[in-house]
Amino acid sequence: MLHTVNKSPFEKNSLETCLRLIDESSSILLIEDGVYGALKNTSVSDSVINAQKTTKIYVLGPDLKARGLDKSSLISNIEVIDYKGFVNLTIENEKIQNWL
Amino acid sequence: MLHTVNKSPFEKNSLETCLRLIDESSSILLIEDGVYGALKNTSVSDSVINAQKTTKIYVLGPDLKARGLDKSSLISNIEVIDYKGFVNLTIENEKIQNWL
Amino acid sequence: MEEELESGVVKKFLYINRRAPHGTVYAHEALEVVLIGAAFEQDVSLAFIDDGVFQLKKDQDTSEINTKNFSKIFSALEMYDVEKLYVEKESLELRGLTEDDLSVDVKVIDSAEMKKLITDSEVIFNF
Amino acid sequence: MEEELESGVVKKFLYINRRAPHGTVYAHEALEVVLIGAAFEQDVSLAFIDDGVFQLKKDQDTSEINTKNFSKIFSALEMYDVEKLYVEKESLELRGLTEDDLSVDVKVIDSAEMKKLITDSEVIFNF
Amino acid sequence: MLFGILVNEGPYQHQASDSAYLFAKAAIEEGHKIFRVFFYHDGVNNGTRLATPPQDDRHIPNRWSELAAEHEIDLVLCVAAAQRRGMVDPDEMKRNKKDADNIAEKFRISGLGQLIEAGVQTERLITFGD
Amino acid sequence: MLFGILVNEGPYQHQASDSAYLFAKAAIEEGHKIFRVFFYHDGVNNGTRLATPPQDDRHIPNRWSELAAEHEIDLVLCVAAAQRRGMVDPDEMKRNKKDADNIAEKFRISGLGQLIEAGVQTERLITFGD
Repeated sequence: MLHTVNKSPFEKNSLETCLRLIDESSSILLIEDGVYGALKNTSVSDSVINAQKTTKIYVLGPDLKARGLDKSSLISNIEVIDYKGFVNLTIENEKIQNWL
Repeated sequence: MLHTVNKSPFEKNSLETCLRLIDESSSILLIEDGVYGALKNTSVSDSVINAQKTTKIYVLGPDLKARGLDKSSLISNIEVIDYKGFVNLTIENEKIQNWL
Repeated sequence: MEEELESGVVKKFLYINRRAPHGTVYAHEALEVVLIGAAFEQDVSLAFIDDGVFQLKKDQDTSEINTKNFSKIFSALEMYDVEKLYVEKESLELRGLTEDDLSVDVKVIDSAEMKKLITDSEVIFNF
Repeated sequence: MEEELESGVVKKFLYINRRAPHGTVYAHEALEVVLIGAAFEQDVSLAFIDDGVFQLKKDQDTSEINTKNFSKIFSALEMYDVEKLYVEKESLELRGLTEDDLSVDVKVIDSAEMKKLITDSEVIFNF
Repeated sequence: MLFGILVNEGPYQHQASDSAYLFAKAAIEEGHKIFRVFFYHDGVNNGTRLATPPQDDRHIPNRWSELAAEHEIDLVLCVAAAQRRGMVDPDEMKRNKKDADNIAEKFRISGLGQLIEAGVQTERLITFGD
Repeated sequence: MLFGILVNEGPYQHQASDSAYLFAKAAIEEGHKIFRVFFYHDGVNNGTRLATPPQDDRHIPNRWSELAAEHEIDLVLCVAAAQRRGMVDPDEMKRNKKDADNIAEKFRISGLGQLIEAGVQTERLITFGD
């Protein structure tokens, strides 16, 4: 299952709830203000790194770039993808859950 | 100064930031989904009780009632007021800060 | 509408409710989708997570804020054959609520069971 | 507008920015208020708290999402005599940012100083 | 006491416009004066005359129009926000070559200076938003 | 693959409509088909033809109209949400006795059943909102 999160983890509880309720075979895509969840050295980085043990995490590049961030700002092993990659993720995964 | 908070403390960080940045002579009025911050026995009750040492806390009755809550659901010493009381608070306090 | 009924496709629909009522319209307008959706004879479940549990709080009375008290609709859901309401235990506890505070019969499940409910669904609505 | 200028009233205006840029329009439209407000010759300060600090992040490039890159306006604020930009230290730290990550000169202050800035203001805008 | 009110969200989606209205009404009942209600961001959508809410629900735009008519309140939609969101008065209709306008009675469209002015001229400015 | 898209927020205020558009465009470029974009809640405000955003900014409603014209996408505004928020097509105008309509090209107003149908008929339903 593909889970998207579009909220900043510092402002809202969407990422926290997503991490609590995802199945092990799931992937997470961070979009819009959700991309801040991919930043290293923040108050939520540890919980994201912990989730990476079982969950593949992606971040939407255009939203990352808009916010002045790039791969060097991120936790390791988070994959940056474009909208084409976003579409492909929704196809590879049979189901989609959007945490707003 | 009168501070209003209109967000649920379980969903957003508005109350948390308000409590971090209020001056000792301030009052807080919880409105809309902010009224949930007045509930007893929750994950944020302790921080609200702690704030009561220096800060008077009010909650808007019509918003409380709409959500199926009443005084018996609340932390002690939180005063329930109506819209008239809301208006009076904005007059007693020279300045207003709205945490959204 | 008839077209769908005839198509005979039955999918597992899950409505995830994570917002408090009244502060925003999402809870109310989500319920309108559930009611309309009931006519489509899909397999429907409702999940209440995070502040969504507040939607089910008993004794809501919106008369003093002049908005619609849509919380009454929850008790009518049974008539529409919408009977599977799941509430996450952890969400209730963090908010100081128990099953007794709720206006309708629900099944309280823990996060592990909620995880399974989400995974087993086919079409998920979030508002 | 002339009426105000003639009235000679000068108040301490504080714009509190607590939202991330781009996900919502608040940061952008708040900046439009600051620019218009600059003509009114009030005593203006801007505070960046919580996700508001992300508004000042360097190197923003919105070309791939086709929205306006309003972050460039921050460096023009000086021309409008808007020079008092305060950033809360605690907000930066929680987000793994330092002053070097920011696109403009700001004064980084701690929560105690931010508290005083808010208390000393007369008209506060939150968007 | 002279109040200014800022409304940052549209009708029905958020409680902001409801709260602002009930506050304004209570302030008037207590003998105070509302200098201006300024509608910014999606708040401009409160000024439409094309809404038809269900009959058993409140009519948010009409309620503002009626309060303004009765108590001489200046209801201002921010022009920049209104242009982005399709709120149009007869002048804007001509200026932007549109074929219709949709503004409700007692609302007017003007610049952000009107908000700053409300901050300067009133004794209390209060914001309702998301 | 056949996609359904649900948009829950209006233009400009939230990134939702922008993200939905860029997703739809990318899906089409990858050879997929968008069965329907359903606009609910404030999302109905995407269907206005009265918007005049600044010339250097994107025109969100027009962009949807153009994409729909080019790729035969069904753009549906929820009727109940539209009535509350003042989004009106010629039929709704007559029915509710309004003096203007404001719907943009290629958008139509219909019931929530169209959203359920999108859930049933498409292989993927994706939501963009706040």
